[in-house]
This record gives sequence, C-alpha cells and structure tokens, in this order.
Amino acid sequence: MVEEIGTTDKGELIINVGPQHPATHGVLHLVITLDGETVRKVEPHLGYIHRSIEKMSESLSYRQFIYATSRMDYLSAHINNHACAMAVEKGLQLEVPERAQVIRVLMGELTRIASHVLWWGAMAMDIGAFTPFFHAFREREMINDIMEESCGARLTMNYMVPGGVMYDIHPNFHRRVKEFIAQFKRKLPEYDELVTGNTIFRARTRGVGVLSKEDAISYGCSGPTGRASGVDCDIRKVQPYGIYDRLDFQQIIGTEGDTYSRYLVRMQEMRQSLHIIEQLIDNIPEGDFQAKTKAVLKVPKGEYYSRVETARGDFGVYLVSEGGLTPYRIKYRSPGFSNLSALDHTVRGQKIGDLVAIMGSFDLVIPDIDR
Amino acid sequence: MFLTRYFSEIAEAVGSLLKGMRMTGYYFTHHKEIITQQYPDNRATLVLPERFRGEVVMTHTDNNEHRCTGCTACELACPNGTIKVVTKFEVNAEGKKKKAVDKFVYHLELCTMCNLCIEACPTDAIRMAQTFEHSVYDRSQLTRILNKPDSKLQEGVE
Amino acid sequence: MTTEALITVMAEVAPDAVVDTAGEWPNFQVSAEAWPDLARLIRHREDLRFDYLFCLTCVDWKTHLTMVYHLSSTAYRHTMVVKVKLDRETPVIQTVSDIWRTAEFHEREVFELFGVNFTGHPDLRKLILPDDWTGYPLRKDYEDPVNMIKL
Amino acid sequence: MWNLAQLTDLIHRWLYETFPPAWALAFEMIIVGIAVIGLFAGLGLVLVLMERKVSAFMQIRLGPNRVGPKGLMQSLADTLKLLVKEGMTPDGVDRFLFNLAPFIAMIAAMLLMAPIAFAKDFQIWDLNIGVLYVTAISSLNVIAILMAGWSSNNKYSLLGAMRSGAQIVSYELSAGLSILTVVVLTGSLQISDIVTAQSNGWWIFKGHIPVLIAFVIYMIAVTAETNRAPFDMAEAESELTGGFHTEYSGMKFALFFLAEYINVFIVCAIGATLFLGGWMPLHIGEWSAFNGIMDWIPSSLWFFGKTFFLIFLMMWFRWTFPRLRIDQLLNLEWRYLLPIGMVNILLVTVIAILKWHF
Repeated sequence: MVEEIGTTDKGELIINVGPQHPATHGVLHLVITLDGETVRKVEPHLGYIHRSIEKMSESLSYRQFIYATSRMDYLSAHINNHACAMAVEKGLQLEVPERAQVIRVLMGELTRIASHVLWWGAMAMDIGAFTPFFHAFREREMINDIMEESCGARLTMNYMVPGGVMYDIHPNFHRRVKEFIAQFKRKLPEYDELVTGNTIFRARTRGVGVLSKEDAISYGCSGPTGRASGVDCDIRKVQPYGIYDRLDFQQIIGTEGDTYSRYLVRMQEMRQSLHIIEQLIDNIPEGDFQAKTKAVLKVPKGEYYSRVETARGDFGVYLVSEGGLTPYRIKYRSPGFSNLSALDHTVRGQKIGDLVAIMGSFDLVIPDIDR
Repeated sequence: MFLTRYFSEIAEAVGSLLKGMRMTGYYFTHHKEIITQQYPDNRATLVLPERFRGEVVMTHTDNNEHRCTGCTACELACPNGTIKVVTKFEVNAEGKKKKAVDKFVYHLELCTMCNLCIEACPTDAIRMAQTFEHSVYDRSQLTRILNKPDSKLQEGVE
Repeated sequence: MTTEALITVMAEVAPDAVVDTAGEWPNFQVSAEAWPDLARLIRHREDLRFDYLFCLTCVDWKTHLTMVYHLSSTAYRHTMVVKVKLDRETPVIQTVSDIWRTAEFHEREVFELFGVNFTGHPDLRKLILPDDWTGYPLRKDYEDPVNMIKL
Repeated sequence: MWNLAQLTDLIHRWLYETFPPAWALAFEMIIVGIAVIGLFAGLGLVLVLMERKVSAFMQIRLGPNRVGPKGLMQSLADTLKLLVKEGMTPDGVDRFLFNLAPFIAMIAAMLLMAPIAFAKDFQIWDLNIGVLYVTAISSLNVIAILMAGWSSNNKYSLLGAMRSGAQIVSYELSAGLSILTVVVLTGSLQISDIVTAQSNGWWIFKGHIPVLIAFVIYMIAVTAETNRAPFDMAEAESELTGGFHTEYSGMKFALFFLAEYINVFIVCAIGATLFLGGWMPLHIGEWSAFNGIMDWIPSSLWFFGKTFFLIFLMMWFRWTFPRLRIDQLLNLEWRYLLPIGMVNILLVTVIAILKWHF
C-alpha cells in the first residue's frame, strides 16, 4: 500500500526521478524520498540500457571487443578503447610504437576536454542556466571535427587497435589542433565569467553535497569526483600508462569535496589537458602508427588488468584469457558505477534542487553505469 | 562591521551578475559569432572528411567490375554480423571451378561503423562512404546488396 | 610497499593463502571462511591499509566461481588481488560492504549476474535486472533465446 | 500628432448616437473585449518569438528561421500546433479544478489589462486606485498555479505549486513596496495621474537614487512573481520537469504559457508606467524645445518601446543566470530585498515630504 500512495508512513513523499527526467542525462531511475523539499533517501534503479557488454565481449575476438567499449562511456570513448587495447597488449606483450603512444594520448586528452566541456554545459543547465550549454558545444564541435577528420567518427571513434591506432593522423591535424588551442584559451575565461564567478552558481554549489575524503575512498570514487574530496586518484599519476610518466602536468586535487570543488577540479583539468596537448602537438615522433600484429590475435592464458583515467575516473578492464580466440571473461570497472553508489550518501539532507546540482557535478553517464 | 559586509556582499553579487550579462549581451549584439549550420540548406557545400565512416560500399569500376573475391574475411571481422557474403562457384575460362561472390549482403541497421571489415579486406574491395542520411521508412530498406547486378571480379584480383 | 614485502606481510596475516605472482599484481587465494576477517585486517592494519576496493567481480570457471577483489591502498600505493573460490551450486560469501562501501553496489551486481549470495549485505536486491528475472546472465551456461543474439 | 483619443471618442459618440445607452455600453464592452483578446493573442505571438530570438542570439544560434520570412511565422505555427493537439485530462486528476486553472490564469492576466495606459488618453478603465488594483489582481495568479498543481495529482506539480505559492506571496511584498515609492512621490494611485506627474521627467531620473533602487527591486521582484528564470522555481525544468504544468498539454498548456507572457508584459508595462513615464515621452524639465521634439514620437511608441525594453531585460536575466534554490530565493527576499525596500520607502517619503525631488 505504501508504494501505491507514494508516501512513507512518516508522511514523506516518494518520487520517481527518471527514467525520463531532464536532470538524469539518460535513463537513470532514482527513487527519492522527500520530506518537503529535503531529500531523505535516494535509491538508484539501474538497467534501463544494460546491454551486458561483458557477456557480449565473451563471444567477440580480441580485435572486435574494443568497439563495444565506445558505447559505454560514450563521452570518453577513446580513453575506454585505450584501456581495452592496453589489456590486449599486456597479454600479447606488444610493444606499441612511440608515435602511436603519442597519438593515443593526444586523442585521449582531446576527448577529455570534449567530455569536460560538455559536462560544463550540462551542469550549468542542471542548475538552470541554459546558455552555457550552447557555448560549450561550440568548442566541443571543434574537437569533434578534429576527431572526425582523423578517426573517421565523431563520438564512437574506434580508433584504437591492439598495437597502435587504426590509421595515421590526418595531415590537417596539427593545424586544427593549434586552432583549437588558440580558440579554447580565448574562450575559457568566458566560461569562468559566465558560470564560475556567478554568485547564484556559487550559492547553489558551495558547501552542497560534501563528500569527505574517507567516504570518497570507501565508496570507490575516482576521477574528478574523488579528487575534489582530496583523494589523489589520478591513474595518469599514480599508475602511469602510455607516455603519461614523461609528461608535465599536474594532478588537480580539491579540498572541500563539495559540488563547487568538483566543478573547479574539472575546470582546472581542462587547462591541464590543454597543457598536455600543447606539449605533444609539436613533438609527435615519426615512425609507425601501428605495431605489426598477426591477423588473428590469441592472448595467452592469464589475467590482465589495465587501468586508465577516463574523463569520469578510474576505468579498468579485467581480462581473463584461457588462450582462446575470445576473452574468457571481461569485467569493466566503470567509474560511474562507483561514483553513483556515493550519491545516496552525498545527497541525504540536501534540497531537491541540490540533488540535481550534485548529480550534475558527479558527471554521470548512464551507459557507463549500466554497461 | 555588519553593514559594510552586507553591502559589499550585495555589490559583489551584482558585479558577478553584470559580468555574466555582459557576456550574453556581447553575443546578443555580435551575430558574427553564430555557429549554426543551415542544414539541410547547405547540403551542396557540406564537405565531409574523407575518413568519415558513413556506410560500407563496394567500389565498382566503370566496366562494372569489383574486387571482392568472396573470401569472407570481412564477415569474420565484423563484430555484429552485419555482413553476410553469399558465395557461388563460377566456372572460369580455363574450365576450373572457382569461388566467387554471389551476393554481398550488408545490414546497415546493424552496422556500428567500426571499420574492422575495411581493415580486414585483403583486396580493398570495400570502403567506407561519406553518406550519412540513412533514415528510411522501412527497416528492410537498410539491408543492401553491395555488389551490383551482373558485376564481375576485376582481372588480376586474387 | 614492494611486491616482495607485501607477500611477506601477507604470509604473516594469512598463512593459508595461496600466492600467485604471475600477473602484474600479487594474487592471494583465500577460503570463503577466512575472507571476512582477513578483509577487515588488511583494511585496518597500519602497514597495509587497503582502503580502496577498485574492482569487485566474479568469474565463472564452469566448475566453481571465483570472487575477485582488486584492492589498493591510497596511502602506500600498493595493489593486490584477493580471490575466493566458491561453490557453484550454492555460492555464499560474507559481504565486505561494511568495510568498503563501494562493495554494496558491486555485490548487488554480482548477486544478480552470477547468483552469489552475500550474507550480511544490507540491501541485497536486483539492481540492474527486472525483479522477475530468472537465471544468472554472466554464468557460462546461461541461455536466453530472446535476448542473446548468437552470431 | 494623430491621437488615439480622437478615434475612441469617435466610436463612443457614434455608438451613443445610434443605439440606446444600454446597447451602446454593451457594444463598447464587446469591442474592448475583442480588442483585449486580440492584443493578447498578438502579444503572445510577438513575445514568444522575441524570447526565442533573444535566447538564440545569446546562445550563438539563429533561432527560428524557417517558417515565414526570417522565421516570423514560427509562433503562429506553434499556436496552430497547440490548438490541434489533443487536450488531455489525465486519469486521477480533479477534473473541475484541472480544467479551470488555465482559465483563472488567463482571466487574472486579462483583468490586469484594464488600467494600463497604452497611449495618451487610451486606457480601458482609468480607475482612481489603478495601482492598488494591479497589485491586488496580480496575486490572483498564484491561485491558478496552486489550483493547477494540486489538481494535477502529480507530486512534481504539487511541489512546483507549493514553491510558487511561497515565492509569489513573499515577493509581492517587495514589489508592493517599490510600487509604493512612486505612489508616495506622486500622491496618487491613479495611473493617469502618475503618468502626468512625469511630464517634466521620469521618476527614475527625478527621484534620485532611492527610486533607482526601487526600480531594481521592482524588476527583481516581478521577475520572481511571474515565475521566470532565475526564479522559475515553480517550473524548474531540470528539477521538477515542468512543475505545475507537468500534466497539461495542448491548449490548456498554451493558456498557461500565454498567461506567463502576458503577465510579463503587464508587469513590465506597470514598471514602465511607474518608473519610466509610461506613454510620456522623454521630457527634461522645462526644456520646451526638446520636449516638443520628443512629442513628435507617438505616445504609443514610447509606451511599447519602454515596455519591450524591460521585457528584454527580463529575457536577458533569464538566459544568463542559473536558477536559485528555493531557500536561497526566500533568503534573497527576506534578507536583502525587503529590508532595503523598507529603508528605501522611508527615504522616499522624506524626499517626498521635503519636495527634494525634481
């Protein structure tokens, strides 16, 4: 009966937020218990777009399964693919050419900026400002065009193959990336002017949804969400992969753990990514863009785990091979899933408007959670 | 002092709001910054990069010849079962029976444009086209046969 | 802590564990009974401090199930893998969601996809699948003629 | 200059000469009704298009540009779409109230048209308590929203309606106080008196800084009162998916939509009348030459120009700022606007008594 009336016995309202709701950015379903405007409990119900990519991958070859990961966290598709390719390379003990490594990192950082830019617009929209969303798309579009030119697709690139990248970068790549760097440097202060400095935005985010360092670790939060709480969990620093150990960049660590801090960490990260791109764009070494591989890949028996830092955090591929043509078992550790588990803890006691702001700052991508 | 703090708070808040309004006001008055593309009016001038993956097509020469030997490498490479190569046996000039492609069935509705088939193809028979307007009213229209009727295998392709 | 040092310390706290150093990180295979105490110990022991459970999953080996815990320490940056063998027919293991809270969601996922029962879990319900779903999709012998497309 | 008053007089005389007085009055009422409804529809179309264009340019887009020349017919097409849509009444709603609410919203907005002076001597009803009438009727809007939210039998609607109730009731105070400053300066509640009092300069210039502050407070308060961003708590799209009108569709939704825009127009018209002189051209003191030139611009143009400027200001707010949270919204009112408004009215009273204003 309680379910039917939609109130608890304490007289609190039970509301379904989603699966179709403007603030969930996808088909996330939250059942929230409201006491007036105050949120008492949030209970995520997942699975609306669960495609069981893990099961699918068990019947795909080592070349084929990579494409499916683009469909998980579609905003950092490139970085997901990187993790998969790395897991296979670990198994095959493949040496990836230097040029391919640099291209991978370059594309990865461009993807990260594209993802953060979109998040910036979406977060502002969650809080009620519509204009930033369109401004964000201006810069995102430039990155998408670069991707389209070099990788052949805008969102689900599938540019990674085990041993390197699918094709060499486009001749226009240098020029367009430089144009982007110039444009982005000019526009970033505008972002701050429009949103960061805005007093309403600050009031909406400061001190809202505080996640302490201990809780962030315990909940397995990673990426900007974890770092805003003071956890140094940037995989690029703590367990460097690719050529990140040779690059000069900072791990942005916040202190407050509130929504504003998560916002600032992402804004700073965009600048760091830009810094990485600037370092690399003129120093792409000559050479092969792909290592020589056999037509049919057979990963030796064993277990391989590769971790990368996607735009949302610690993405892991746990690959169990029995030596066959297909993986025996694949587990994708998605950052969104762990971050979402901290949502209930963070939101309790906040207002319903804060729920939206906090969800925006967690930067949830639902296919990443549902896999 | 309470009052000075009170008023400086207000001044700061108003200042930050005005900054934002200056930003939007700038874009309101500078229409050159508008980035809208007038699709589909700009179809004629729309240039897609040559690597853009729109759909799989088979290249045919002017003599209606293609390069597909029917080896099914693409079919094996495809993660979604998008491609189905139906082969037949053809008797060639020397009287030998030889495997050749009968129908190259391509399910666009299943395709994820991952490019793995193109990479797998040993004879460069198929490539990605830059078309992207794929919407049709009936799903069956998306199942295509890529080799043209009566097309032949190009000379010298093994 | 280096891998060697970690193995020495682990030999002290879990003498029964089977060590495997083939992979990137040391693997320790422990029994389901010993796991809850060991988990609490490695979480809180000063020189181990495995506070970050970054991956929790299960593998179906057709004869048995293996729970796999990837643990890392944010303070010392060492990583290890703990594996627990489970019976395939009635897989039961103590929850670790009271030690690492992230396990709550991951265990729910494993519960519905592999059918592992976690005793002491605060809210062991289906998270992804519909409530009336039968079978454990990620097990190797799972067949679903409707939703699974065989190529 | 051509005068709208002559036209109205002509119609008035002709009606009374041809028909018995009762009939003539009835005809006059019908004409006024049709005129108001026509103005309503026209304003709705213009304002919706304006909002879409303004937002588009701020968001580096083009906005509607396909229907008609430069997209001018877009809102007409939208209206047509809303008209032919099925007017759904969901199951489980309180049917009577659910269907009544949009009309209350409309009627409240329509009633507000009465005392507004659109041009020189062109006013439906110049009642002697015009300003009071406006403040009183404008609070009717909250009833429509509460009715809609409650009868929808939807928790989102209910939350939106409750927010709106809290919001409108508190912001009425600030709006009232800032209106009062002009009333104190003029010494009259009649709209025509207030306009004539500004024949040697608008109040915003004549009344020193206190009136300027009152004007700012008025703009903030009416933005909140009309439930527009950044105070659109009642709708709060990203939180409540549409708030009080979540369950409405088709023409009933269109009525709410229209009522919102009409309310925006009216509060801006009132603001223009009180602070910017209404239809009164820009006059500076006794500079009769300058004033004479200004008189050449028709008074209706002055009125609509000022009103649309204020509307543009509200749109500018909407497309720049994020939304406030409900507690911050009330905080803003009770901690900032109301105390400042109170001190302000005191200052204005002093100015008015000592005749310090120009």
